[in-house]
Amino acid sequence: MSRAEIVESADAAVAGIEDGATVLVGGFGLAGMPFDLIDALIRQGAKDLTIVSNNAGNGEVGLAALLAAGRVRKVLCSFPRQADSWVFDGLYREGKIELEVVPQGNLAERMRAAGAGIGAFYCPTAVGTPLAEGKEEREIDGRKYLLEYPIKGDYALIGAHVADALGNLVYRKTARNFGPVMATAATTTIVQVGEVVEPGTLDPEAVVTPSIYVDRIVQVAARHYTVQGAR
Amino acid sequence: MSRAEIVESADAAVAGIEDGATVLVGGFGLAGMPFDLIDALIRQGAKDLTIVSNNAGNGEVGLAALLAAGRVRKVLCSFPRQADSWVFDGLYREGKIELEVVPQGNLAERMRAAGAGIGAFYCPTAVGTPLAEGKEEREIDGRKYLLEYPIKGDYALIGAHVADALGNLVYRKTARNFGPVMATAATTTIVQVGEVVEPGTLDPEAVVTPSIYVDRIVQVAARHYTVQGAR
Amino acid sequence: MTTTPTARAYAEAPRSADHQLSMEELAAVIARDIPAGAFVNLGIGQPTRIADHLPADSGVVLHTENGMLNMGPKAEGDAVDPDLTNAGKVPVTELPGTAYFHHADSFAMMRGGHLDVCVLGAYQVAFDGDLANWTTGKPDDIPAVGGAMDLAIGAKDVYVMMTLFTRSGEPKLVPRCAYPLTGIGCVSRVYTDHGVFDVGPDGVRIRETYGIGAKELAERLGITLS
Amino acid sequence: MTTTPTARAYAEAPRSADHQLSMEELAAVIARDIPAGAFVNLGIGQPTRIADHLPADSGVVLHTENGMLNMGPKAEGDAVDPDLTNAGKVPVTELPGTAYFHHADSFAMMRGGHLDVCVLGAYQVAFDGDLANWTTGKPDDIPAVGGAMDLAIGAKDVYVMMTLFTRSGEPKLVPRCAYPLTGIGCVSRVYTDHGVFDVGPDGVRIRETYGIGAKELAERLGITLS
Repeated sequence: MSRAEIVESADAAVAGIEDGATVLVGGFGLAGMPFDLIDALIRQGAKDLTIVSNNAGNGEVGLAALLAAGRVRKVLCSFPRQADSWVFDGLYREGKIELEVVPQGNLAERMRAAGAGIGAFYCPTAVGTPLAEGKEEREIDGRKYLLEYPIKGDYALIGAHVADALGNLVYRKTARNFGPVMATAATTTIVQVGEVVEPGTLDPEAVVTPSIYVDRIVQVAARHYTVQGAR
Repeated sequence: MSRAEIVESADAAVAGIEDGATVLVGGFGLAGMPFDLIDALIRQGAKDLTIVSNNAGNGEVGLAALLAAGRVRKVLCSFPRQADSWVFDGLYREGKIELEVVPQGNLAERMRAAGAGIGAFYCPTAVGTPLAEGKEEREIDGRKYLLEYPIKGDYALIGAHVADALGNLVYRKTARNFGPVMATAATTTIVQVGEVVEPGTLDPEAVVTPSIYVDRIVQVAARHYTVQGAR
Repeated sequence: MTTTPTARAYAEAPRSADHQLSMEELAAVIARDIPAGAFVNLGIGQPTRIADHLPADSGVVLHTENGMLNMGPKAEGDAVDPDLTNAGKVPVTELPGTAYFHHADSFAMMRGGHLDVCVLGAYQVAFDGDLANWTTGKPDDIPAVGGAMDLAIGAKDVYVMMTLFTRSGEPKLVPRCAYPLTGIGCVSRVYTDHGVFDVGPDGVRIRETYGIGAKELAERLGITLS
Repeated sequence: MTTTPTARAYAEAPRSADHQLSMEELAAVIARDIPAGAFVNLGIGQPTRIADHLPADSGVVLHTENGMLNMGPKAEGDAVDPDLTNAGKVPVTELPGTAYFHHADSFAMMRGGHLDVCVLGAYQVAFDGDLANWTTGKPDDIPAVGGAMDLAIGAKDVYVMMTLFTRSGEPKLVPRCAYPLTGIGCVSRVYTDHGVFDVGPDGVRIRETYGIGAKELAERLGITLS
């Protein structure tokens, strides 16, 4: 990936996302959710998408709006069911969307593996449970593990706090969540930030996502959604 | 691991390290090398040690001094041979020390796996080379990988820049190197730092090693060794 | 996959209270049993209450799997920050010495066995420590696992906090779980309104009882006292 | 394990210079071929020189595997900091926009295929891209691999910079490596004092020649021109 490009609008940032693409979408509930990029993706029109995200949308905004627009073929997530996930719930019950449930830690580690060039890894989570079905099991040093494969994205849409003009990113509090991992796991990583600063402004010791992982950056206005209490 | 303990001296920090222990030693060349802890370990007297570190000592100080004192049975490292690694070279040629050469990235990733509860992982490094001997090979999605197992330490000795009193650590520039990974991979992690500050002093966004990984901390005086040009 | 639950089970002079505990009282009991200075993850729902009962000087450090160590109490009023929530997505605060990290690092911390204690809710726990807490397995249920399976295998000690009986009076501490499993043999202790139990490869053992005798409790659960 | 090196090899109207290149001139040639804005790792030894030939406005970002992106030039005098070195342990500087990370993150960056170009030295390169650069395999040699094997498989393009012949005149670009391998089929281009070559599954192809004709060069290397 060569140097990150700073683009003028969220629409420019999501240009070119193809029908059928796998899109990693950051955020844990609303914290870190890249709302502007998702709204732009809805306008852009790509359909038949596979979405990888921790949840499957809240209320009528963000991912939920993308789902409601009928653009998503499949969701790969850890926790679709929430107090306000009625859009997903409806589509799922009508058989209009595929769901693959992945334990939250596996979701993160499988994306890390994709970003780190790991072919597969043996993981202790889910051994002996229904989610172990179809997975290779191996005993290592007296403990049982399941073989887990990388999850790679064609695109990642993530929300960060501040970028420098090279593409280095810092996040804010628990809004960091999946962003740094998804940035490594996608062919093209698209980031919305509250502010873009000159190189040299961010503390080199505190950069969380180095510029090599970032392809497009758009600065957006701050926007706060109500925090809900559902997982 | 419960809360980190701040101890008064490097000698107190290394108390209890048993003969035959596996000790992960941080540093890349001299940067990040925990000299005071190694000197204390020499005074402490534990022998028959297995040392995991990137190199096998420089000149007559640090790891080289530990080797010269005859305390090390085996070294697991990526690059023993350096312009000033005469202590190791001599012991090796005399058959007085075992050597296991591990590619640098595997050394890091295998320790990460130990810290992260990963049972083993498929890695593309060293396929088709002499270092692949005896390792399981598997083709995944058209690429060949070798199965690599975790490297776990009984102890880690690492050098960091600043700790807070809870045990959170920050590092300085490329002296960070193996420290954060080793801290996760050892049963007992022992850290020397230049300064201990009150909790709340370090930026929570910039903490590199969270306190959960740290068991003992000792504050030491700054000490600078000549930087050599060998790998 | 799961081992046959052992029939061996015993109780020895348990401590007791003269009444069933409320969930609030139970939270206080669990808080009492968490060692000073421990690193602890409190699951969503009832276990969250335990935080309120930890002594201020306990030095217990709370982990939340969405990426934070040294989490403080629930945020109120102006302290609410949409970028700072716990795993239940409830706004929380930070304490001096907080550290933030991303999801892969957070779950590596759990799965690598670095947490001392994790307290979870449950539908059922088996005498041998099997845990069922993620889905009822009903056909119309939308499956959702979150971090449950990672938490179940991730701490040195996994405690469960639950009522001992369902509303219809069925025990939730059982010889073998009927619900889909979250993890096998992972629970070491079960805290309930009627008593506290050790579970695991050696079977179930009554540690404390609340408002019921050990003998009667054992009978209701089908535990053979040794 | 290694595939048989293909006998197919070709050259088409290569660019050329009228003299063999010095290592300094060769570094300039490589610098010219590195795309603007690329993320690049320059191996220890000769490849380090390439940095001096990158145009100031190239936007090339240098990675050093000991944990840094956007590394600056070698440190001199007071700028020397024992905590800031490159992979060869030579003191270096940082540029605005530097980021530091630990070794596992640094090698994840390489092995995940995120670097555009890596330039390495070599003992031998095979026509099919096999690389030998970590040990001569002599019995009295102390084996030491460092990051060589990770670098070999870690970049989108792996270039080799070396003299084309040993001091005794033996070619180092060969049908099959005699030295122990660092990686298989990993090199895509070989820059030498006598010329530049593409290597890989389709065999070897002469791109440029320096102070020697393509025909004569092909003969010396045992390459069949197609």
